[in-house]
Amino acid sequence: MIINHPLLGPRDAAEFVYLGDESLIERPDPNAPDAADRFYEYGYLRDNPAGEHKELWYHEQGDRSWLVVTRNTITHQITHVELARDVARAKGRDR
Amino acid sequence: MAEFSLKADAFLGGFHKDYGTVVVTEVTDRAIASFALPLGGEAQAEKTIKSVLKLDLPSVGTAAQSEDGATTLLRLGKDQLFCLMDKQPDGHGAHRALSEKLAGTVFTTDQSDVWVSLTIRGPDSLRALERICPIDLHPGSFEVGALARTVMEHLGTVIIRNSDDEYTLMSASSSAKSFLHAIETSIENVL
Amino acid sequence: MRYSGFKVFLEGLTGNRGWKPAWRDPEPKSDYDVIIIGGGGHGLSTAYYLSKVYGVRNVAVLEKGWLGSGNIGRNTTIIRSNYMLPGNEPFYEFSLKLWEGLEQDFNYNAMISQRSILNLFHSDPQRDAFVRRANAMMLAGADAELADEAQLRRELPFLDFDNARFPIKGGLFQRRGGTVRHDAVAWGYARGADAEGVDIIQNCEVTGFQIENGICKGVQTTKGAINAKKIAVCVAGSSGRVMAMAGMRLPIESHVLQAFVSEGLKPVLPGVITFGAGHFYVSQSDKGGLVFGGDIDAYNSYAQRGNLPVVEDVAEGGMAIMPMIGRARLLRSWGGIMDMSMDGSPFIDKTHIGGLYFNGGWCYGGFKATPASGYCYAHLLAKDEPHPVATEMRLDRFKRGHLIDEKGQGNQPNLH
Amino acid sequence: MSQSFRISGGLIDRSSPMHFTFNGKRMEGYAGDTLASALLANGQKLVGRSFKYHRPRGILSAGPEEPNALVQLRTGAAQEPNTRATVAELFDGLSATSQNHRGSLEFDLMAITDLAAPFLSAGFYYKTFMWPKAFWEKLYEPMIRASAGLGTLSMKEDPDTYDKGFLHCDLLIIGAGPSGLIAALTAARSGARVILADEDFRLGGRLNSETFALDDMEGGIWAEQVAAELQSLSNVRIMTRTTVYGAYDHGVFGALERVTDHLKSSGGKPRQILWRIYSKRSLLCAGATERPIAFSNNDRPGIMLAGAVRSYVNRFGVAPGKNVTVFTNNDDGWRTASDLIAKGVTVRALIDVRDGVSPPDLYGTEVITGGRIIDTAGRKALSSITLKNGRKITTDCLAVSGGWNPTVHLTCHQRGKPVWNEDILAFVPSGVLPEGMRVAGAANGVFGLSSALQGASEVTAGILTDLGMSSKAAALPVAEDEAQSGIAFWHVKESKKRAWVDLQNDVTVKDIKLSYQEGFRSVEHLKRYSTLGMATDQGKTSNIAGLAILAECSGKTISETGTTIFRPPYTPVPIGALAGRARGKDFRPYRLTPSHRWAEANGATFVETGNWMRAQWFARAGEKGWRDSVDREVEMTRASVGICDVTTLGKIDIQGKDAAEFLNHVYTNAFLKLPVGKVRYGLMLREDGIAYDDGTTARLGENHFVMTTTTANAVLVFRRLEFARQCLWPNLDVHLISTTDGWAQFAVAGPNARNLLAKVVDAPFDLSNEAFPFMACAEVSVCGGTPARLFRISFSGELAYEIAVPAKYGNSMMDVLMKAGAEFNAVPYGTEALGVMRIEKGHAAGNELNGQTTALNLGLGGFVSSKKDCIGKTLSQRPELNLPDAIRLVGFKPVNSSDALLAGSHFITKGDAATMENDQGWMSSVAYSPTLGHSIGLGFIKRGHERMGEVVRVVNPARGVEVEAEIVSPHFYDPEGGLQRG
Repeated sequence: MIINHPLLGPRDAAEFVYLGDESLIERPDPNAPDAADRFYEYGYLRDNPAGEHKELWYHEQGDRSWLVVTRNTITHQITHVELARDVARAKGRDR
Repeated sequence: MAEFSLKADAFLGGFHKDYGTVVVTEVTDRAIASFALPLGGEAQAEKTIKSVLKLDLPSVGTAAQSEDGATTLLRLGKDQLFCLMDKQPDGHGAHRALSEKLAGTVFTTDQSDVWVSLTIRGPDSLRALERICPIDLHPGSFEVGALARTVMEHLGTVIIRNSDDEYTLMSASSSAKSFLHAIETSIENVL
Repeated sequence: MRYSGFKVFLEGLTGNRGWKPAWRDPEPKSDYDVIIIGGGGHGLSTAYYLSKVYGVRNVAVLEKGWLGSGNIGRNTTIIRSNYMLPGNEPFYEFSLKLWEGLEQDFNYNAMISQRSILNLFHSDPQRDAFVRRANAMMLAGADAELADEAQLRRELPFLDFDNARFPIKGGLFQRRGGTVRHDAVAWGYARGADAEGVDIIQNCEVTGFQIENGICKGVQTTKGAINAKKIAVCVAGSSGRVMAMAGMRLPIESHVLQAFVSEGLKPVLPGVITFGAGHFYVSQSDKGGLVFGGDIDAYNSYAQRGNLPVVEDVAEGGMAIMPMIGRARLLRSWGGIMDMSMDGSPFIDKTHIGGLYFNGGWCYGGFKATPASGYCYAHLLAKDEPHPVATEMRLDRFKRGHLIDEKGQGNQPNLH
Repeated sequence: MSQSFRISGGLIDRSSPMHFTFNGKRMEGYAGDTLASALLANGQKLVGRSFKYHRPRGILSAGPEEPNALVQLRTGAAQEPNTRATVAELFDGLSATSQNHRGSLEFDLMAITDLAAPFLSAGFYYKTFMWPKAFWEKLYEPMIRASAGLGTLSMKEDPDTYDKGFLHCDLLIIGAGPSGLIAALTAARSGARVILADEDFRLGGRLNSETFALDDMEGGIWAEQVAAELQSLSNVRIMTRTTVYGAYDHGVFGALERVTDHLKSSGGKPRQILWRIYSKRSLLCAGATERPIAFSNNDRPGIMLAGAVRSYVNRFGVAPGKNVTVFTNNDDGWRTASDLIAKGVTVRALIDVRDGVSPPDLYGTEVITGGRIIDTAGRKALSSITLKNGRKITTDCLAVSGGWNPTVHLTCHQRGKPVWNEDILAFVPSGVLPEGMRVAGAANGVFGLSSALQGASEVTAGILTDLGMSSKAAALPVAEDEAQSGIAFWHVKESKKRAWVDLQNDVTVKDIKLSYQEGFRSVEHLKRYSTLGMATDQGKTSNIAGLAILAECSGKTISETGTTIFRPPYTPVPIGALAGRARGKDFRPYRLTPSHRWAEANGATFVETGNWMRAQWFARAGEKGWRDSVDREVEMTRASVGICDVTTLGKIDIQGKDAAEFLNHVYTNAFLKLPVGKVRYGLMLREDGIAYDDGTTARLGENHFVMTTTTANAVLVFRRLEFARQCLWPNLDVHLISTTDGWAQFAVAGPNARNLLAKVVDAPFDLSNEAFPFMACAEVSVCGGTPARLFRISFSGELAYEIAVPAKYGNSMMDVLMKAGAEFNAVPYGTEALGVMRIEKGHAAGNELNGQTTALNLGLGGFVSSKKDCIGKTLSQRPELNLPDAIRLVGFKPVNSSDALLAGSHFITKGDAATMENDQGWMSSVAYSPTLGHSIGLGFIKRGHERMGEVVRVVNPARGVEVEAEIVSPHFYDPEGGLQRG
């Protein structure tokens, strides 16, 4: 597979390490009253779609950036690649 | 005068070998400092780097070199650069001096001994590198000054094109011997 | 029709004209006691035991494609019970015991071949972990045997003992482990279940669940709506897709596992051998092909195919322990979709929806579990309580904090 | 028998004769021959035996589809089983042997199975061999296995080396027949970066085997001219002997180049290269594969594909027979007859299954239309055929054409399903192709030469436009479209005897019918039940006929019946090539510690720790075994001072205004208030609440920390930290960079550690306990100005430091430390002594932090701060991770002090039976403690912290031993920690 890195251009997926669903960015609020349930869902339940999947890849043998890759799990076609840090900020994650 | 003194050893003992159409040389006097651009302080950092090194920040995936060729900035990532300083056998000292000049506008780390550096040059360099380097090194895709951080024979590697037929390769110093072995095997296999 | 050597002889004399279809090809009825979704190994074995052992015969197995078209037909055919944790080991040992009597039980030669499985170890910490495992196996009544390097040199002289990057220090044998002709397992169970009256309906895809007030009463299919008292999902690899139709998210990701076979070779390998310092395991089939595999392709996928880096990694592992296979050629590769669960262990459980049951999450260990998975699922379906060897395989275990994590990799499915 | 079947002409080099042996028999051929053409030239028709029935077999094809002519090539360790003679290039000195027979090839004892064939029908083995049960493994299976397989491995290490490589191009053209050549020319002249790959050693594809004219030139000459132009262009890379075997995602292809397989010796160079080709676009011009027709006894040596006969006659100058008969269902077969006649080979008859067709004038050769062959004769080679009307024709070669299948394999590698085309009676690529791929020529179902050239040129122009290049189309050569029509005719229904469909696996028409009869009615069931298409040729010549017969059984069309798809590889790839260089010691790189040379020179034994090699112990003269060395290293360290290279621990430089806050997120314990100049132990959890890694983190400045990780987890921790930094808390100003390799770090431990370091650390640094207490850190210099970092931390429990210098000084530093320590009797120690001392201290390490244990289990619950959140905290609080009977890490000492504790033992409460239900936990780490004089262990046991003093059974059935041990504190040595603070 080839991942078209937003800064570096196309790179062999062998340079990357896969993590999983993009939702792993959305770590729940530990102080919420239902934090235990939210963390269980965050940690364990997945949409696991057959089709478009937004997922996290880490460019370990490259610039060490985490990416959010939009990839079809049936065809493996990749339609979009973003820096995960930008995605995280857009989702309102801060510090 | 201290009772004991320490001796610096080049990771590959100052390796140099001429294979005819390829020459491999270990670079033993290069200091390497990494720069991290502070969050929110990127503009200031860029300004300071420019005034200290007389170099613009290269874009990600490319290198910039000072006029005298002694200093090269590698933009490895959005907020990370390597500054290569030639003819600086005391890497730590060079790093400290530079770090003081940058005066807190950039977070720096001495990387001199993290890496082993080799240059590979000659008309058959490309053919040899083809055996281990996944990056497209065709001059149209990887111009002089281009750089890439990738993996070769299971080892993380930074590759820089210095000229038409000369490249610098940097890989982890602890696996320097295996790295050299990979390069030598490639050369022997194509010659 | 009972199969036997005598029958084969008789038929041979008369031009093999008397053989009957191994199973019927029925149209679905409108109502069943139990519908099993998925005509793979686990679904068919569930139907077999449900009808034969638990006497529930008004059963349909609905299969989207041809029976046995899932992972039962695309695996590396290994059976073993070399697990460690109490939530797993008794179950897999139960499964191995079922394998041991299976062919006579369902009157089909699945070529169960207990030629042993050997896990090599290459370091002291790895040895310690294998000793822990061997002891757990023996405490659970399974067989285990530790071998040192000298013994391995005698038994397997072709392994690379002298030039290895990660020297072989010893290994853990399970002599009762081995291989089975995988397709034959599906066919044997299908034939057995069919003989008990189970309707196996091929080319019948489930397109929806009929759920009313939290109770599942039936399914919609490409062959129309079918009602049942109990709906048993058994579609490992597609669990996410199917359960999504019931509105459930699962602690499962789908990943592709590639497997490989070489050209046919005269026998060289006595049993199954696994590499401990890389991803490689291999056996040799009765036809002579080296059947081997390694790590999963790390990304989520429903495509039954993989990519080159894993192929190369597997071949590297093979050459690392047995460089004699360098000139053997890889003939064919294929990919199966694995239900990779969050702790590497499976589920056989009711769901929160009445009448809807779930069996899945087998990671890449589902083949060896086929008999016990079917047996325990049948038990759950018939009695509404878990079989004693499958009490831990619950969907709520992550919420409770009861993990069955053999590898200690945590909630990242692609690491199990 | 010296090349008695050689005829004139062909593309062989008669000035280069080559000698070879087949089953020890000396034969001769020419450069440009394949082994198959040379065998035929020498009249060797019988070359092998089939898999199941051991039927005599000859050469069927002239290409990679060959099911029959498989040989073992070369001898000794280089013996290579299952090599297709049809693609093996002849070289001088080649040695080949036939396969799969007991006794000689001519008199195979196993041929007896052929007589039992009625009882060995499809799937017979599923129905028998079950009684008595024990006989399967003792008798039946060994019998089956003994007859399994075809060729034989040498059982020796493959003596050749392999390499890999990476190539990049705009356009990869797969196949250098007429379509591939015209496409390459078009793309190359337009400036695109082109790779043209062909499995053959000669470009031109079928042009070399046919008598087509292009621009009034012989096809082979035209191909040579095009090849010469391509060769001269720098933007083209021509790769012959290169099989593109797999199409992977996003335009990545696997290709195998056979570099030295056509040479007697590889000359020390890699035998084959596995290329990974990255293409922007690809064009498949793989041509087509001819299919046979099934009829009774259609498997005898001498029965060949018609196109292959043309190849042998036209390209190799070999007549496969002296009296050839042609059997065809299509016009293409006619050309076989005319080509043979043109070469002066006698054609006994042209038999066309069609009625009412009229082939061109064949100079009086008999033409039989509506003909059916219903049987053949000839034990080891064809001698005659029998027609439906009973007429017997004496013939030594039968050229059969059942039509052509486009070679669509690579179009299927991403699950694309070919579709049936009723016009050409073959499967053609569907619209669903691998990303970036197009198909042209015969592979696309375009069989006429002129049309193929036209189509390939057009599709290439389209590709170039796609790539944003302007196409400079090459002028198309003048060529004709040859006659192609044919009918669907798969097998001769009048055949009474076995008619083979899959020649290698011995699957006959009857087997397919029986499979259907028994309910195996999907294509996949048929394949799996009958083994059709599962042999080394993967059904290249058999799949479609099998499918057609299945369709016949069910009364469905072929299109409704479906097809199996092809999977990589297109042709088999050696495992050695896929592994490349990664074997033996080169399986993975070595990481060496900075003091590796010193350790080598000082008696170290090394141990693999991940990719690192670490000194395990340093043996001294007179020591009888490793225990002597390790005990001494521990004793001397505890008595005075020991030195250990601990460089392998991961070191991560953490800087940023928010670095401390970041550490608070990732460690369970607090770091915000760690003062500059201090070190703190830190524990990390995974987000699922399980303990993950631990280490010390030093604060070198307000915004600057150095974290250490365990050796095993260095890379993984870094990855997780980057995740936390970029994805979880993206607005923290924190930066990470690994410095693991940059600093050589040594533990200096023991009562004399301070005294030793005082000789090395430059003045005026004050090492006193007051100035530099336990858990202090500082940047210092050593040996007169070399920069260094000093940490007062202890893993051994002694007064201890870790001192780090830039890695290039590491070897020298070890030497200096030993010299400075000479007066204290300093000792270097390895990982074993390190392990003993940490067990004596009760520190958890890899065996305890195994990914299954919580902070609570490890007795580190106190390190999880109640005042702040951290990764893993919430999920660590799940109820069943905190049950009252949770396992706890405690110490164990044998009741009988001479007993040795063993890691991996399980604990059983005294009086209970040793069963899994009663399992109380396991022993994770053990050591002989020279300090205490007996074996000690660390282990996890339920409620361990409440069971101090209890004696439990330590069972180890796998080792056949059981001892009793007392539960004690895990802190065996200096539990109050006075020494390390002293």
